[in-house]
Amino acid sequence: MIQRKECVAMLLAGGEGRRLGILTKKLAKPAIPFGGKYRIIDFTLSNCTNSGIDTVGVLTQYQPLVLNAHIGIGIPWDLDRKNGGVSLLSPFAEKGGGRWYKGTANAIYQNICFIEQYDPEYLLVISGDHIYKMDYSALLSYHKERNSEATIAVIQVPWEEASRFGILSVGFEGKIIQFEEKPPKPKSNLVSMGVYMFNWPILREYLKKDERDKGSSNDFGKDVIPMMLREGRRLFAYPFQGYWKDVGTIESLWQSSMDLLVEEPELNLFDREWRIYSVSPNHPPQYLAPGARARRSLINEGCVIYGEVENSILFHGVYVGPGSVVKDSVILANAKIGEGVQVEKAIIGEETVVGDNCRIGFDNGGSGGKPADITLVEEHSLIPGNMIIRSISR
Amino acid sequence: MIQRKECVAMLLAGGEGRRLGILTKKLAKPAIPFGGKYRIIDFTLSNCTNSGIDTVGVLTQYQPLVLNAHIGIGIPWDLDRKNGGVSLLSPFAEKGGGRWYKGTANAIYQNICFIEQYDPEYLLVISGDHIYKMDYSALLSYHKERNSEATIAVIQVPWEEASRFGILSVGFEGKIIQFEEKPPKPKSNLVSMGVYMFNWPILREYLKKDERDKGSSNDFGKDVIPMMLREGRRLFAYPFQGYWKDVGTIESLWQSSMDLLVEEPELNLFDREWRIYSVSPNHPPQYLAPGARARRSLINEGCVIYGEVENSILFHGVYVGPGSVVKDSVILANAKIGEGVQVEKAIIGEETVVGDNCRIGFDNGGSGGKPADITLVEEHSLIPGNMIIRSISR
Amino acid sequence: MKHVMGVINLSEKDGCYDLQELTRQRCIASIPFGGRYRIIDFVLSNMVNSGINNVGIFTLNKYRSLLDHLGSGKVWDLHRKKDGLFILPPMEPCAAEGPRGDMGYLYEHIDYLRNSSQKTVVYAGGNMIFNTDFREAVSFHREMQADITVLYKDMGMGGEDLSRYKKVALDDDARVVAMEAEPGQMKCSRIFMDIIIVGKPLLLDLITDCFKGEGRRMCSLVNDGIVPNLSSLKIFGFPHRGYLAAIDSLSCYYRHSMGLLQPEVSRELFFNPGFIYTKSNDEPPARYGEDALVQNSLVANGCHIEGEVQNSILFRGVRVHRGATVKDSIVMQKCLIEEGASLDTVILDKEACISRGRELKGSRENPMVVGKRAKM
Amino acid sequence: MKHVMGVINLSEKDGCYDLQELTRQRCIASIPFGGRYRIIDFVLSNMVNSGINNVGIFTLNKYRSLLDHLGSGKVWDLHRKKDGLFILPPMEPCAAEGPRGDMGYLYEHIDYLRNSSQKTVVYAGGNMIFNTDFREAVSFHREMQADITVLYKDMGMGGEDLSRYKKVALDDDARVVAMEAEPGQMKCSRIFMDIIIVGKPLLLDLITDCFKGEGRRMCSLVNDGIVPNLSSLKIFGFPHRGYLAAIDSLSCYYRHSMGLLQPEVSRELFFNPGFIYTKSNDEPPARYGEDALVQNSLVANGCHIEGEVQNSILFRGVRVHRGATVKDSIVMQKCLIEEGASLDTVILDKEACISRGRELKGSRENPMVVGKRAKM
Repeated sequence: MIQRKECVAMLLAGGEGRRLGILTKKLAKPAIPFGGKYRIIDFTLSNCTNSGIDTVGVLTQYQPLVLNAHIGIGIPWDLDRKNGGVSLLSPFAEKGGGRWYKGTANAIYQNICFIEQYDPEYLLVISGDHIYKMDYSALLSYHKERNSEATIAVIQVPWEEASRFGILSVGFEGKIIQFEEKPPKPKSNLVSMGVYMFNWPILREYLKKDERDKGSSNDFGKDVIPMMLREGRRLFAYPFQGYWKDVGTIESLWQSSMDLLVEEPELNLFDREWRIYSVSPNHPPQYLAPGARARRSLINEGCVIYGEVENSILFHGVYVGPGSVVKDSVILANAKIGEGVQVEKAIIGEETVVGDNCRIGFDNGGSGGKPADITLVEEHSLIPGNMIIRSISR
Repeated sequence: MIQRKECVAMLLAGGEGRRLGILTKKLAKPAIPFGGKYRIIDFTLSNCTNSGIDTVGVLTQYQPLVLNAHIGIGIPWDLDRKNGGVSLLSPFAEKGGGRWYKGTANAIYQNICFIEQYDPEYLLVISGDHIYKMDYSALLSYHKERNSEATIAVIQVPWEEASRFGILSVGFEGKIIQFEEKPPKPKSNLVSMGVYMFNWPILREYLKKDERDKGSSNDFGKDVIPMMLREGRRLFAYPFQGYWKDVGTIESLWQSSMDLLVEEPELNLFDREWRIYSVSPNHPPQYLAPGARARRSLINEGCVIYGEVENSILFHGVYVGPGSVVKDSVILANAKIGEGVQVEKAIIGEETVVGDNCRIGFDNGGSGGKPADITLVEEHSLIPGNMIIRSISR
Repeated sequence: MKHVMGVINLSEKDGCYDLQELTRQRCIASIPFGGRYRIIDFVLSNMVNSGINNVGIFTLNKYRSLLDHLGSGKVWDLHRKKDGLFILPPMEPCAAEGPRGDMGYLYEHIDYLRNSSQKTVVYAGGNMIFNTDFREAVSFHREMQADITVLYKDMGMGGEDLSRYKKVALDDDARVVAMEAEPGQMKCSRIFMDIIIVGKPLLLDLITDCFKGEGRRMCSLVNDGIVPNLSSLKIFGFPHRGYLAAIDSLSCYYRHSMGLLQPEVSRELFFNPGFIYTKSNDEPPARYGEDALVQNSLVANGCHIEGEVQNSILFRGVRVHRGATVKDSIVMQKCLIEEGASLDTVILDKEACISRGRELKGSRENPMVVGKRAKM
Repeated sequence: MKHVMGVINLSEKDGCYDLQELTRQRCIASIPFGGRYRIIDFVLSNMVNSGINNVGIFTLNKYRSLLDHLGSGKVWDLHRKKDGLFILPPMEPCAAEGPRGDMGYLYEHIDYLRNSSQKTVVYAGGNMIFNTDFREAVSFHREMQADITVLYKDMGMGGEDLSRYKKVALDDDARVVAMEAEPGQMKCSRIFMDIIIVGKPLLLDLITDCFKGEGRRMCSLVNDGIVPNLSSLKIFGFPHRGYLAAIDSLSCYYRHSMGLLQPEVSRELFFNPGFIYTKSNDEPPARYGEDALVQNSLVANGCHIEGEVQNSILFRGVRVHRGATVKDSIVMQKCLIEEGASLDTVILDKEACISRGRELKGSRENPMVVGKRAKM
């Protein structure tokens, strides 16, 4: 007795995120911690909830354990529902054997039966890799108003970055004329955000067609969207303004973190009308001791600070000992920084213990020249006292 | 912040159930409907809840859609928890590629990380294919009292059936001396029910060892238990008395159904101290019209009966038209039996519509000789009026 | 409908109704009905089926069994972090002072109303049984740019005695031109369903205005908020075309229950347009014995019937032994009818037990009621 | 612990406590404490952490904010079908007759107790703040084959004034030999924690015995159930060795709050032996501005601090503007301290707003309280 849903979301959370190095050794990219409290996937899941989309299939296949434990039955996002809610979808076997997900389109194709249970009119396809706040219900209204068959959310990026993305050429009223995946010489700087709204019955036919094409890589950007364009379908671009980030590298992860610390951050986490939900670690309030100092920083619950924290982000349960200075850094949950430690421009992994008087990261800042690298200390490390640790240039 | 659990259950729900024919075309065996209201897996899930085990991993890989939709987030079994609850575990990929579950032991092996999250002392391994009511907490007490390292629940079966099962030879105080999987000439009629209680740290080592053995089929009965016995581990048999059924064929499914209709059924569904939970279809009470007759039957909510129902089981929302007679049959959910129809010794699939004046199943009952076959009518069929349908002998 | 919230106010007139024994330990909204439901299930399921995610239930008295029934709201998918189900009991029920009347209870929890993000309110009482999708009425409300939309049902003439209901009169544009403050005055077949649709700002104004003056304690939404404003506000009427049962007396409870034995009536009430949700008790299918004879009856799961049942409603888990007969009766959850006992036009409250050979008989106008857990 | 249920009775002495403004719209159990919790979170989390799955909360007055806080019980994993969280308000709070006193409220819902499957009850009041695993006390209760085990805390001599607490005296075998019906008589440092462990059959007997006589209305578990039975029943005492704060006055609320600024105290209370759960408000991490100076303070998520905060507790979502100073104060959820405002030994209730330049000052014995949503 499953209820019909107007719009179902499929969230692609399979990303391996190879360029994120040791951060993704045990994590899928959507599970990477961000902003002192969140994992990257929290943004898209919260977008769904805040947009009134209450049926979300999360497609995982790579290292899903942390992601599965994080999402659980969907309580933080109010997605623990009797009808709909969040479903974790891994590949499965049928008569004739099982298959892993190939491209993005194939991942949806393999879950046609899941989607059909809800008999939706519209299918929203999103990726769990991106950080942004978007009202998908506005996207849906736009899609309906234009009588669109597929609508792609787009954003303008600096020209020099454009070739990393899918590039759109757009005509009258936002109609899409051309779509090129990662062209060496982009014709526009309007790029696809990987957010697609489809008329489900139409998409379903294209997925089946694409699946029959042995030469296809079964990818939305490379195969399905171009095929729909070739066949003259009504595709529109939905212009998005605001913060949007594909955190693909350690540098961009660090930079996006620092972006949160400016006076008026572009990504406002304090907006009560569009909360970002996450699992609550259930820690007590943070404690700043006499003599502690915290400036230009985001600090999560359960932290205990005796030293100084400047321009940094501390996840829950971090301890910073007396006389220590943490600067321009991101400290992940439950890390313990001993006494007299200096941390600068570093990312310290979960549960890592840094011994007294260590110096972590570039300590030569402000001397001009090439910007310093980011020092990454793996999770669960145990760093003895009096060590100096710097990143190796990548 | 996952809480520690004393005992975690892993429920193997991957069974294809080939001998159940068209019933398992779109269903895993644990998803097969039984008893007018349940699916087979409801019995083991309810056993877990009733035994106080609140952390259950359900291992699926074959046709999990119906099973996943049925289990959902575990609401009917009170397994929608923040900590623990029910988790649907399909195979997943790690760095180095993904794997399907091979044997039963391999399925557990692949989910070691899931189990370790709860740091349990004991692991209960059960199968979703069996119908029985067992208090696993009594099994656990027995296991602890004997200082056992692995305890296998056993039941006595008729000698002629014994060779279909794993056979145990038992010594003093229930200590297991020998275990043989499906021996052609069984030495005892004490068979394994496929219910195992393990000391988790010990099992974990054996799973790893078994995995390294290239020649192993990675099965508990064939490989892991014999290896533990060979190495002199303390294994005990836990004697179970009561109803236990492995519903492997259409005949045994039909027979177990009929077993529920005798005066004092061995499997008591009316026991308020050990309820079997299932998804509620939320239908109104059943309605028996003037002129209707129901005898020796189990009828679920939402049924509307104008005709006669005798010695039969009707799932929810079944309609039986005026002048129709349903006898010795199982009618699955929302099937519609028209007017003047005769149904005898048949299983009618979900949503199937039987036209007026049809005759379904063996209508020559009681004439002596070989017992009649069971007629199976597939789900979602549309049978025009005035047809005669009988089973083809299998 | 994410901009619409539901308010169910159980506080207005509980005292005026006469459900006798059935309300000794429960409020009307909590009375069992239709073999497995409670009266509140209907309005609550209607709201949920209409896409309303935020429902506040204003309770007054005897709502313990209601709380138990509603639980965490999971059955209605209202166990939410944001929005969901809110139970709003009176702040200090025993204080001598403080606002009273249905508006008074709203006033006490005006913060809840104010803080809810929705802009429109579907406001309903707790004793009406019906199945509707409020989306239609809400669209009507918006299209008409109404200040208030009142839901009514045209009961037709010549049937039921309508003198106990408040009636509404409309002009040709569906605008409400008259409405009864006290029932029994107007001659008209359109009765007020105790349901209105109203913008939240207006509702808040009506509530606060009501308690502005010194010493005002008692305020009724209809009498103080709607009736005096018929000309100053745009108040429209919207018809409900389906089944309606307003439960306000024992005989009417009995009559409406028996009405469900017409399959077309129960089909409409239970399925159209939406399903009615209720707490599931995880009972097995009903079991019919060798000699069972059940006709023209509704039977819930968990029943075990070996005797004879005619024109009756059996709630969950009822046991009818061999040789017992149940006729024209309503038998609530887990009652036990022993061998040879006989019921005729009787209402058994939950877990009553009728001993061997005992014979009970009531009349249609005055069905006999046996109290909860009574043993006779 | 599946054989143990929890009962939290908020009904006994609410009237005797003096929390002034803080209890104007809420019961004591619902007072915010420790930067993000409410007082009830402690006893409730203790029960859940001890493996108790069935908790009944007997409420009396002003429990709307408590209901809101508890929600569906999901935070404590108590949103269950079977067992879980039960709220039990008085049946007819305004009736002139009917049982009263803490035992009276139990009596009204005796069916809930009777129908619960558990055999042992952990019974607690609602104003004690502590962190314990009840499993120890329950094992003790079983080993001693006690009829009743009372939990006490040895407060030591010479510290706090203990005259307001009921005290217990034990013999060498931990048997309770004396217990105060009214506080202030015995000279002894062991105070009763308002928590007992008792077999359910005995509890049911004590309750029903209490209301057997004609006209008995008022019954107290301690005074009528325990004190008179010290010799006839086996009543033992079990010590709580950890932190304990009993909140019964404003100055004690203030003092205990400030006590949390010692990290070893708050560590013990919040983490040992179990976590304390509370409703999550999904606030982002706290944000510190360029000129923020925060020392010896507890700061909850969602705060945005640009001014100076010393020796204070800031609940969630507090905004402290540039140039504002907060000293020795407790600032509850979503308060706003504008530029240049200054607080010294003040308790701001939720959503209060202190305007630009305003200066407020109280004293340790008599901290100034600013009411909920006040604008000063």
